[in-house]
Amino acid sequence: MDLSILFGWAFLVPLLPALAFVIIGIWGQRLGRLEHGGWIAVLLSGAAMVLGVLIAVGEMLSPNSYTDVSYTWFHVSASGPFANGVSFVVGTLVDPISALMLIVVTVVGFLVMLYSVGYMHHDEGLPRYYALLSLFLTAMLGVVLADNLLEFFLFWELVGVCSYFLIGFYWRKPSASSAAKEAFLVTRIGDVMFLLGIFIYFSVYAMTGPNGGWAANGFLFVHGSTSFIPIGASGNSTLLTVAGLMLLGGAAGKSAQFPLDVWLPDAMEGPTTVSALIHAATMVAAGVYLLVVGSIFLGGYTSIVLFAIVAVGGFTTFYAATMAVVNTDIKRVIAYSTISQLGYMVLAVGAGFALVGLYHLFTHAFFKALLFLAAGAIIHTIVTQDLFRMGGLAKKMRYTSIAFLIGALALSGIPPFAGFWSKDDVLASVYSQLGAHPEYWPFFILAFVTVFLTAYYIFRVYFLAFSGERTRDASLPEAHEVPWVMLVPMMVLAGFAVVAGLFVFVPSFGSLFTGVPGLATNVPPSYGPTDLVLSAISVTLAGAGIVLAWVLWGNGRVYELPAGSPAHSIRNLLLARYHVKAAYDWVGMVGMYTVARAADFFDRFVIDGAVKGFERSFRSMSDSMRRIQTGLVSDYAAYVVAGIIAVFVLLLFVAPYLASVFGGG
Amino acid sequence: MTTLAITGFLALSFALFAIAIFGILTRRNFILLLVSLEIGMNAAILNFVYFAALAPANTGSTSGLSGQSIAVVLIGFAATEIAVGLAIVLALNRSKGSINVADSTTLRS
Amino acid sequence: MSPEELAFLALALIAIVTGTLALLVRELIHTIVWIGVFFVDLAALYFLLLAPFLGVLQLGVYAGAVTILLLFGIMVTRKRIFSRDAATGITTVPVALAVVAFIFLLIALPEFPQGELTVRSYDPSLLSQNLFGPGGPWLLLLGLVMLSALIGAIYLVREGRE
Amino acid sequence: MDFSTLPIIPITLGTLAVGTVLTFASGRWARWVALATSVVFLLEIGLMFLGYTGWPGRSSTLVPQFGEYQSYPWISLSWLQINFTVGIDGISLILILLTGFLQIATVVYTWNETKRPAAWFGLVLMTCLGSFGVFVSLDILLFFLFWEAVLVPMFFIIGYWGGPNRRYAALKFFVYTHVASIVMLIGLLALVFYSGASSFDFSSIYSAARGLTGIVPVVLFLSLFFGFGVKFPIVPFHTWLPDAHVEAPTGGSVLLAGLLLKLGGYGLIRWAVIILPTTLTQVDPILFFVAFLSIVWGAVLSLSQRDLKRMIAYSSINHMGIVLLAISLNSALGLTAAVLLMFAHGVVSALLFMGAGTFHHTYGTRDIPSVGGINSRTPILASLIMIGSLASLGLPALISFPAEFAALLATWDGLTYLVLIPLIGLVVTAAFYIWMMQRVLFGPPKGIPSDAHDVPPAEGLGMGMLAALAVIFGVLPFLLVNVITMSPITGWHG
Repeated sequence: MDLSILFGWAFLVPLLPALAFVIIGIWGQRLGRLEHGGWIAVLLSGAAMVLGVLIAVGEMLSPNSYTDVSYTWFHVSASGPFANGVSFVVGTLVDPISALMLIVVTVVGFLVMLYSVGYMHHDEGLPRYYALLSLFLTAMLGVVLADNLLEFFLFWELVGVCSYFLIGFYWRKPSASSAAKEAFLVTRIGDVMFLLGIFIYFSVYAMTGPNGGWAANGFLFVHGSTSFIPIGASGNSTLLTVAGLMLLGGAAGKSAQFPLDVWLPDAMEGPTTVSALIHAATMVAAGVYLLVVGSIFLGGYTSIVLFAIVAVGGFTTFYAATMAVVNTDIKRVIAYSTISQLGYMVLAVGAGFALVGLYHLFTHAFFKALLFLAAGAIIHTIVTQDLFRMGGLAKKMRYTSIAFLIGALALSGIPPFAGFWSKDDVLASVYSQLGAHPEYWPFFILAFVTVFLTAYYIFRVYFLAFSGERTRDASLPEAHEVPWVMLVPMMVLAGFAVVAGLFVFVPSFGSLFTGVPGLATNVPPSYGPTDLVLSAISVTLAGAGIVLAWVLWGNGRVYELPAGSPAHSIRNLLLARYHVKAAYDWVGMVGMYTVARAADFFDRFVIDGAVKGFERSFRSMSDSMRRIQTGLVSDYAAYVVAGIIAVFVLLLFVAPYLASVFGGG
Repeated sequence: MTTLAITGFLALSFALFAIAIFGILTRRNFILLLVSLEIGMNAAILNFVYFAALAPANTGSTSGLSGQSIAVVLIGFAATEIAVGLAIVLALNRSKGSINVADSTTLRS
Repeated sequence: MSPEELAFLALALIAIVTGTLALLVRELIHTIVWIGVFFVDLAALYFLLLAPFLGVLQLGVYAGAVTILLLFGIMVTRKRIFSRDAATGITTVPVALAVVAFIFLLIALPEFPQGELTVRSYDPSLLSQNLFGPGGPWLLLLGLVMLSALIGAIYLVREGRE
Repeated sequence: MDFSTLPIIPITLGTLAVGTVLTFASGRWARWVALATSVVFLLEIGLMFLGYTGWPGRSSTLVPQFGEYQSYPWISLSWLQINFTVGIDGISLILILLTGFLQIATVVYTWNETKRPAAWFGLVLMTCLGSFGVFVSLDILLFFLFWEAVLVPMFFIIGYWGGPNRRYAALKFFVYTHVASIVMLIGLLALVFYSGASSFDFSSIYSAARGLTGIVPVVLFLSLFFGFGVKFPIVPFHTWLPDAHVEAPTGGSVLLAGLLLKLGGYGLIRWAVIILPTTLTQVDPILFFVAFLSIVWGAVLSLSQRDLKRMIAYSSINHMGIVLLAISLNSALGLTAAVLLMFAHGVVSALLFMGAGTFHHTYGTRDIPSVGGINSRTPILASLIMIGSLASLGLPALISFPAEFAALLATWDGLTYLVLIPLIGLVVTAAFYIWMMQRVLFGPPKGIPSDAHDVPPAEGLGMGMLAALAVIFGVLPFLLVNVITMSPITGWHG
């Protein structure tokens, strides 16, 4: 069966959810019998999933194939430096990594959509929800399939806006609209850096056309061939360094890396399903995917950029995990864990193993979506997110507790769950670079310590929520198992969380990773003696974390810090998120606004004041001129005579004098 | 045939014109202003007649007639001017009770 | 010095003196007397310039009509015919301006043609032809202006107007 | 039928003028006459597109590189020839299209105007007539006549239908733009006489101005820049704009932001940049500085405004700063982006001002902090304001995105790292729009009067048209770009 015939139809994958967006957007309220469009969204995202998976399978069956279909969006004709004009193109590029991402996005997207039908059942504004969720999926699929940086950026922005609306879905809540604003603005900072990066890459790589002008298709990643641009081809490493840093900035914004990470925990204001999608398959994955794409198609990164990526990723991993340790909100803990795990992916890209980062993204998508959906199931039944009011849920929500447990094990990196394979691969990849780059050591250690923290905080959540005999807060509604539309997606995801890490050992699937030329690859993980030792240590650390969590929180226990302990201040610092958010608020709301007010003052009273002063001086001048208007006829006659005499003087004396001075006549 | 000095005629009209200016600038009585205006008009008319006579003899019999024609028209204008001026005098006298221009310094009453 | 030149000098002197006197005398009725003499004097100058038609016109319109009109003006605005004009207002600046204007005009004198002038006479019938003729409808224009002035004057003096 | 033989531009000028006069005269039927005129105008614009000789395969032998070129002798003096010359190229065609769209949108939006409707619709049509004339005139005298003809209706629109402080605003608007016009006129006339052009025609000036050297073209360019720049408006000659917008009625703001600001951009391109391209490269540091100043100043000041209209007005300064920047880059990409951005800004700012107007008479105030959560009462209005804001901050799939992207790419090409200034401007732009949306559209309902109804049908239709345009041209920008690049931009810069 030759599935590669589908590659030319890849544009349908994003178009199917887009169709759902249009249908639901226009006829939403009339689709009451279809759960206000929910089933249409499920149907069309399911179709997209089938097509996406088929395309991915086709890519596996014909390894190392790059199929690009592109159309000119608009073209500016040639002149000056634009020897060929500039073409702004849109198109689809089916290649190994986009095939992989297609699986992640369509599968998780479809499952979340299905889950939503149950989860969102009681909410208002369902047409808006499904329309936006479909558009969100479209945008992410557009990012995945983009064959050039412009299109990438276009859909990237669309992802940002969709997330803005979905995070602010409960827009009546001030906190929700504030969180949406924060998400948009913080990622916008990254977007702008990304934009600058695009320009630099464009001018570096597109200057290959005839006459040294820009190539007409300068934005394309590849065009008509699979040739990649090797780093240094342009010989312009300073520009490339800046460009790489800008790309990192863009990725940090979308993937919530330090210091642009503040928006993600607050993004929990949206529905849990949206969080699942954002954290697993869409928004945050886009940033890592950008870094991967950059290392493949944009000639890789210079060493400065690589170190910056390692530093950002390694630090974020630890930084976010510490904040997860103390938080009492179930969704926030999972959100911090997302930031932390994204740090791992970024770390791998920085270490030079972009595909390992992608591998972790792949496995993480499933177990993180699973964790969110399970958390959503809890919130759905007992309507609270506070861990200290939960407890004993395992008895009442058996399947949910199992699903959450699988997700937690995968996240902690316990073999054979998915997270173990990819996370260990990340650590091994970084470790393999330590010899050449000793400056990576601190970040490697941070990442390693995080393994312990991860296992501890996620099992803290698990024990607080599920273990014990009863719910701590008796006033909560009675917990019960969730309906099948919610359980089925969880079960499917749980299955993936168990086995997704093993997929890479299947040769045809593995070809998605090995089919990318010119990149160091460590996928699937090769288990040499060193790697085994590393794995043993990390599994031990994870196990220690689980044990600690059990000791402190297991079986209905609640651990109280001893009074007067210095740990209190650390805990408060962590709960205050290292005051980074406060600093952002201060800079944004106080600093910028004060500057703006000062500028407004300047504008009103200095610039406009000068205008008004002008006006006033003219008025006083005219007031003084007015006094010669006596109304006496003789005076006017005198002015006329004086004027005539003045003209005589000019003609008879001044003009001849000027003519004699300046010559001519 | 009469022959006369050109400069003298010009000097005469200039002198009359200067007298007219003096009158316009110094008199406050409206009738005196009209008188001054007439003196100035006459100075101008005199110039027209004079320059009509100045036209060279050999350029045909009517070449100087334009000056005299204009003089005729100007005399008519002068008469008109006096008529309107008199009307203004009457109007002023009625509204202000005086024909002293110093008493009427606004266009509206 | 020819008789014509002598006549001119005498007439010019009379014009200047009467013009000045007309503006300087205190009695308004004397002004009318002097200005009448002035107009007659100018008519004589026109005769001297061999423009008898204009001279007659001057006598009729100026010495006759204008003088009478001015007299009317005095009569309807004054209770007594013989009354003095109180406001003379001879101040330095207007006089200086008039003098400066005169000086400038004198300065311009050398710019004009010099020498003697041979005065020609024209047939008055030619003049009347010219008034309607190729130079343009002068009289028509004059008539229009006079008509509009007439309407304006009637408007100004009509009864009941504020 | 070959439409290229039709003297479509004089015909259009004639129908617009007749329509304007009829509108003034038609009393209570004025809005119908105005609507009919707008529809006819749009049809004629369609004919212009059909007959445009610049399309590929249709060889344009008309001088100099203009489609629809007509020239009739107007004033012939021995030393000067003034013609009634009109013509269009891609740049003017796009802006004429904008004029047509904004005209019909404004007429529809203000359908229920009750304060002297005949005069209102007549003035609206007159503004559009003047703008159209500016866009087609290729003769200095004709250009200036139309240029001034726009001021008069706008003066009355602000001064009669405006807010409480309308007299001051109208006078300020008039004085500012008029002073600028005088400087511009002097510059244009000096251009003719210094270059020794044989007529006031664009083509003769264009070819004669090549010979200018030394300080003269620099002074000429700067005077033209000042003259057109006040219309932009450039900082620090911008303070008329917020006052005018705040006091102007909604329809007036729409035309002011949508059309009048474009006149400045168009004039700068047509009469300064194309005619004196080499001079532009001499003085461009000044232009860049002014453009950057306008971008930053407009964005920062928008952030601090409490009045919705004032905020949009300052964001106009920001956007027109980007237009100025793109024009000053003197490249084909920059010019194309500038024209596209002018079109985009025309549509988007008009939409936003309409939204602000509806907001004002629904909620009785334009004060941002005192109203909140309007999405719960008036979701359609909220959505339209949202579309406008998102388009204005450069969201993909809406019209500003391709224009801003191209403009910034051109900036990178010309100025490299200085592109950071407009990029930071983009962040601030996003900040004030998103902040406004958070405060006004979302959150719990606040300050909502009990009788607040959602958008009236006429206003909704007017805004809906513009929103649809923003989406259509945002998804399919090549519809516009192909027309713009059809004009001999490259020929002028080759």
